[in-house]
Amino acid sequence: MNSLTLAIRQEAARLLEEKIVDVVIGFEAGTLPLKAQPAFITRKEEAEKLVFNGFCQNNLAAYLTRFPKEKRLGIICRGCESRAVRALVIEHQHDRDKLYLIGVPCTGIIDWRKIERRVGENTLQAREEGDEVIVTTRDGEHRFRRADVLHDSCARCLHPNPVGADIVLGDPLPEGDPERAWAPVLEFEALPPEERYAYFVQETGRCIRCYACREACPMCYCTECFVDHTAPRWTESMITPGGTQAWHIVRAFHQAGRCVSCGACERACPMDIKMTYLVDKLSYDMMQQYGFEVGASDEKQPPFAAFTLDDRNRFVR
Amino acid sequence: MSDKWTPRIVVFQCQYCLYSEADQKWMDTQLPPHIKLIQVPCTGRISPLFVLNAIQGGTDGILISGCQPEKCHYKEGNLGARRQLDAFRRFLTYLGLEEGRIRFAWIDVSERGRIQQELAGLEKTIQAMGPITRLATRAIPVGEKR
Amino acid sequence: MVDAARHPKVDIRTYTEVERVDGYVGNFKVLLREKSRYVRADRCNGCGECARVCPIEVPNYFDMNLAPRKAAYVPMSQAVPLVYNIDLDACIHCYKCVEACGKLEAIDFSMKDKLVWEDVGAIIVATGFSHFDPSVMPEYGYGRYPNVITAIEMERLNNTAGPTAGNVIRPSDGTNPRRLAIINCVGSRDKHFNPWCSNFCCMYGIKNAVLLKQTYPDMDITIYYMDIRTPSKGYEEFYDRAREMGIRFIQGRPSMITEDPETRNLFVHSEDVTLGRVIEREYDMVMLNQAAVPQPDVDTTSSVLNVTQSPGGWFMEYHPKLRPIDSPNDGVFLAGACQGVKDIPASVAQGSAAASRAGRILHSDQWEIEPIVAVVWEDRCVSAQGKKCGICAKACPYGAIEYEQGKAAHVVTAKCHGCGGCVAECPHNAITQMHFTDAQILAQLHALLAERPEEKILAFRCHWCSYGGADLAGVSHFEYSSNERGLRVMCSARMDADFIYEAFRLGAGAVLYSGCHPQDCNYITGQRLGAARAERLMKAFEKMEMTPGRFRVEWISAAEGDKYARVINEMQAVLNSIPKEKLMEEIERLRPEMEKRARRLREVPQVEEALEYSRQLEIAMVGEEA
Amino acid sequence: MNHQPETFADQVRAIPGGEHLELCYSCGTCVSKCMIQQKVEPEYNPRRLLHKVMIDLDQEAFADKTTWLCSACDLCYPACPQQIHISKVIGAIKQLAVEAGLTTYLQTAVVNELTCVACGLCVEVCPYEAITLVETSVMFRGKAVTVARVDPNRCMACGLCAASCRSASIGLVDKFSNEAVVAELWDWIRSPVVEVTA
Repeated sequence: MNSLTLAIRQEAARLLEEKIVDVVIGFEAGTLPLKAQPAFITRKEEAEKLVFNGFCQNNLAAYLTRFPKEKRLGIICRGCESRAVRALVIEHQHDRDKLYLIGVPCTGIIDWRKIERRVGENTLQAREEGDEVIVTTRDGEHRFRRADVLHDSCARCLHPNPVGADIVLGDPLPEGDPERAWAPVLEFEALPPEERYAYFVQETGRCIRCYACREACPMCYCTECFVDHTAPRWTESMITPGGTQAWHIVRAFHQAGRCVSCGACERACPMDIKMTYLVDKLSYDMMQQYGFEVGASDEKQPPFAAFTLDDRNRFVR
Repeated sequence: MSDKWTPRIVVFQCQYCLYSEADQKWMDTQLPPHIKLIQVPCTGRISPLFVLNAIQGGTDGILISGCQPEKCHYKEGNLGARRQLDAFRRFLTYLGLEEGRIRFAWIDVSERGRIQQELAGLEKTIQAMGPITRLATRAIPVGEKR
Repeated sequence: MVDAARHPKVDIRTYTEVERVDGYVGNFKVLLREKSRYVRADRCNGCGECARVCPIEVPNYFDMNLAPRKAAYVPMSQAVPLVYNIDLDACIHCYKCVEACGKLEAIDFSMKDKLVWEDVGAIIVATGFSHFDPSVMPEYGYGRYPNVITAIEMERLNNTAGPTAGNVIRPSDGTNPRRLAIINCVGSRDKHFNPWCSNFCCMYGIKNAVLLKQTYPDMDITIYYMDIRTPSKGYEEFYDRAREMGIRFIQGRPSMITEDPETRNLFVHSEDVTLGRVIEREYDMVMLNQAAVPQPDVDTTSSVLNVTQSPGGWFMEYHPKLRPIDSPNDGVFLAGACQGVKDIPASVAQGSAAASRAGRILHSDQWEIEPIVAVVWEDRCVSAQGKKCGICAKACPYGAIEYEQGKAAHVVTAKCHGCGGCVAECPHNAITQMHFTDAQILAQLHALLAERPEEKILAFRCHWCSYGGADLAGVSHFEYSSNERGLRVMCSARMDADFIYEAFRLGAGAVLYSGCHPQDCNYITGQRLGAARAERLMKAFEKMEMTPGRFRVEWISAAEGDKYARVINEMQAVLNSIPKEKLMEEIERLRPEMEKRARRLREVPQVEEALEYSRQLEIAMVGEEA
Repeated sequence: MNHQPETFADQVRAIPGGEHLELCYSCGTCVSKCMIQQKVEPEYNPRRLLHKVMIDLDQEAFADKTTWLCSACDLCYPACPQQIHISKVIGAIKQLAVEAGLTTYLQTAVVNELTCVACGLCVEVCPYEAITLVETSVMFRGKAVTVARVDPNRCMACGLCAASCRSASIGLVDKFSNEAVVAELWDWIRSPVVEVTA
């Protein structure tokens, strides 16, 4: 039991007791080791269920759009979640004054795939101790350095601290290193085009179009996704190269200037498809071209709404 | 690749594009069959999905022609289009699509013959690149009808 | 020109600039800079040998840069005097010209500019106009499309003495154009550039069209116009003739000219207003009838001559209708387009008129002026005490006041026209106007408001307009309130704020502040001075919460007798609408403030005596009645 | 002179932007600058419309297509030698027409209220401020929902909203609808016009 969990439980209980919110969205212990699961707490007593650790891999902001606007929500917000909430508030998905953000500086999410790749699928128990993750399996105890098993997105996280939270529990963490954050994009960009395309084909080739990435993403909240349209049929709906590629291209493009780089899509993918390199490119572009970073401000509109005459122009002749 | 290969080009043209009368007439009547003219009210109407459909359908080149900045019929539609389509083009380039297959030109009414130049320029670029291979994953066999 | 040069009493100074003008009518001193030509005018016989040997060629300005000239040149072949000139900016100092000149020894590279003072009695300004540069209108493509030319360029092309010996050709390929478009109003009647109508372009365009049609009968000539203006004798008939010759006229201002990059032909895009349809027509050549604009150095000339400018930069005449030839500076006359765009007959007429106006001065020994001039009390002028002021000099529209810190302001009596602006503006009451002294006006004011002032409407009228307006109201038997009391001054500029305060202090029911319409002021900018003051007064009274309408500002011309009567009646209605006790209460409430503001008036010499005199008079009159 | 707005011309002049109406001297520059006139509607003529207003032909002005078709691109404004802001004058006429109960005949953008998630992107990109977010009575997710709504009298049917909408919930109809454009594109792609590489 870490001190953060305790503080979260107390705050959640207080919010529910004082009727500041109707629901607190947080995490509870999962049924499987290495995985916590989202919890929706409506009664003060249930607050005891809440946990917070490195196994909390969902982006809780994704649940914001699933509640009606009248509901007052308390959300446990790490850096990425708080920025997603900001973006969602700008997109009118909830009223900010009906939200209570319980900010938590985040040290990163443990990638269970990285652990299972080393210990096999036989984890019995897992816990964190300081900078270490201790995994108990049938063949004994394994110790990992936290940094080695962090999820890729978390390892290069730029903003671990929540923004615009109503209360912040825990001490602020140092901001991430931009060079590290954008390294994958720049590395990928440096590859010859045919290799880039080959990689894209290879990754999307595994896609089974389950849309788990869509469900996990806080910013994918359309009632009807473009891939589900029939008039017009924007793209092939079956698992064809054309269809899966179009899905991945447009899904990423719809995140331009909105993605908070939480990596929930990748964590959710059952086929372990790499996809953050797609959206990261767009986020990088938005920052480079238009100085836009999602969640950086309470008012700034997404970049596609903020075009100006003085946009940098290398495209139009 | 046979010598006879002719590139397929889609031209998205804004309805109010500042073409001179003669150029517009040329576009409406003289366009060779391998070039398809699709008129939209404004370049701002061009959804990236249109571009993606064209690319995936095996179009070798796309020309988008719109009005000069500050001369847009819809005040600033062309600026919106520039931002969105530029980002989309850069994204496709990132995925391996050759730069230059998508061309965007702002054409002024005083620039007589510019559209022909732009088309010729695009065709030349595409000829150098050859037919589209990457991302053209929805190509339909010759003559197939729905 | 040659005749003028030969006349024993005409002295032509070319290549000479006026640097400074001192003095006043009949007694001007003019500083001239005779620029050095590097050719001695007394020796040059105009043989042109120097130009023949000169190796340097530069564009010929006179030919609109369509042809070259040498560095040794005459501006044009008809130049008077025919003296060559060396363009030192282009000259490479090869001295071939010196050699060619030989024994004449006319060329002298050591020449320097010469400064000469001349005494003159009168000055006629005839500096003409310049041309609008259409390259600032990108839609017409001048400068970008070679076959778009200006009217002056066409003039040179179509001139037998011009660079092509009168052969009109397209600059792009040297062929004769078959289809020509002439576009009127390029840069004129256009608020982006010059709002005025350039007056002669319609006729000028038609003239060029007719000339070209005579030379090239097959040429298809189209004139694009907004309105064709043919107001003088014979002009409309000329327009008729042009139409009979087959010259086409299209009503519609072209919005754009585009060029076929291959043929260099031009497409003129316009609405045909009579058809209500947009038409695009192809031409081989387009001629732009560009606007006439003031000379680029008009500001310098204007300050040297002390002649003000009207909006746009033309020289300002004394009065637009009554004295169109005189400038506000007596003894300086305006002739031709420098005063406003006009065509040749009008320019000639104005030139002759200016000459005879000037002759009037030259032929008289004495110059009479109105005695209403301004006079400075030197002991009261703060400038004499070393303080910085100069307000009077700024207020004077005629530049008649010489101001220098440390010296009392000095009125050049010959220049003063007696508007009284300086008198009203002087914050120290150090200037007065003869026959309109503060004391005199105040005495009138006191007399007018002596009895039941709260019922009176005191009307300040300017001599030229509002007084005439009131006069007209009278002779026309327009009825207006008998409570009106008129007080005449020369100009609204003379209506000192102190008078208004004094009037209200005395308990005047209402005060009218009236003068000429802004553009009609007889003292150039006098009305503007008065209007600015009236605005300040209006604001002050608003702040004091005076009933609106008790102080009124109206610009009434001498022809507006009806307006004068109406304004007075409206003011009377305002007074009627205020209950008497309320009015009295307001007058009492404002009296201390008015007193404070009008106090300075008491410091003016003679005021107290004048008031005392009028009091005596009043007592005597009342006594008589009693 | 302070007379009341009585005539139609007075009413137009009283609306901000309409002041300089009567400065027009019918030179026709605006008409020949106008792309609507050249590309879409030959009847379109701002000069005539202004003149109709000047001589108080209000019904004719309302019936004039010019009133409804001007999209305020302002190509004519910098060209007008009298510096009349023509689109503002036309805007004033349109405003009076709307007050008189008329509506545009343009096929303006429509919102699919079932799929709209009211993200507000269209509100931001719309050059005419024609789109607002409103609560509607369409029952969905158990409650009244917020959706985008288009004011047809402001919308000029440019389609900027359609191109930016992620869920394709707003768009034009008929010729410029998503369906029509995609169908046109694919009809051509499928056609055996030229040899297709594969």
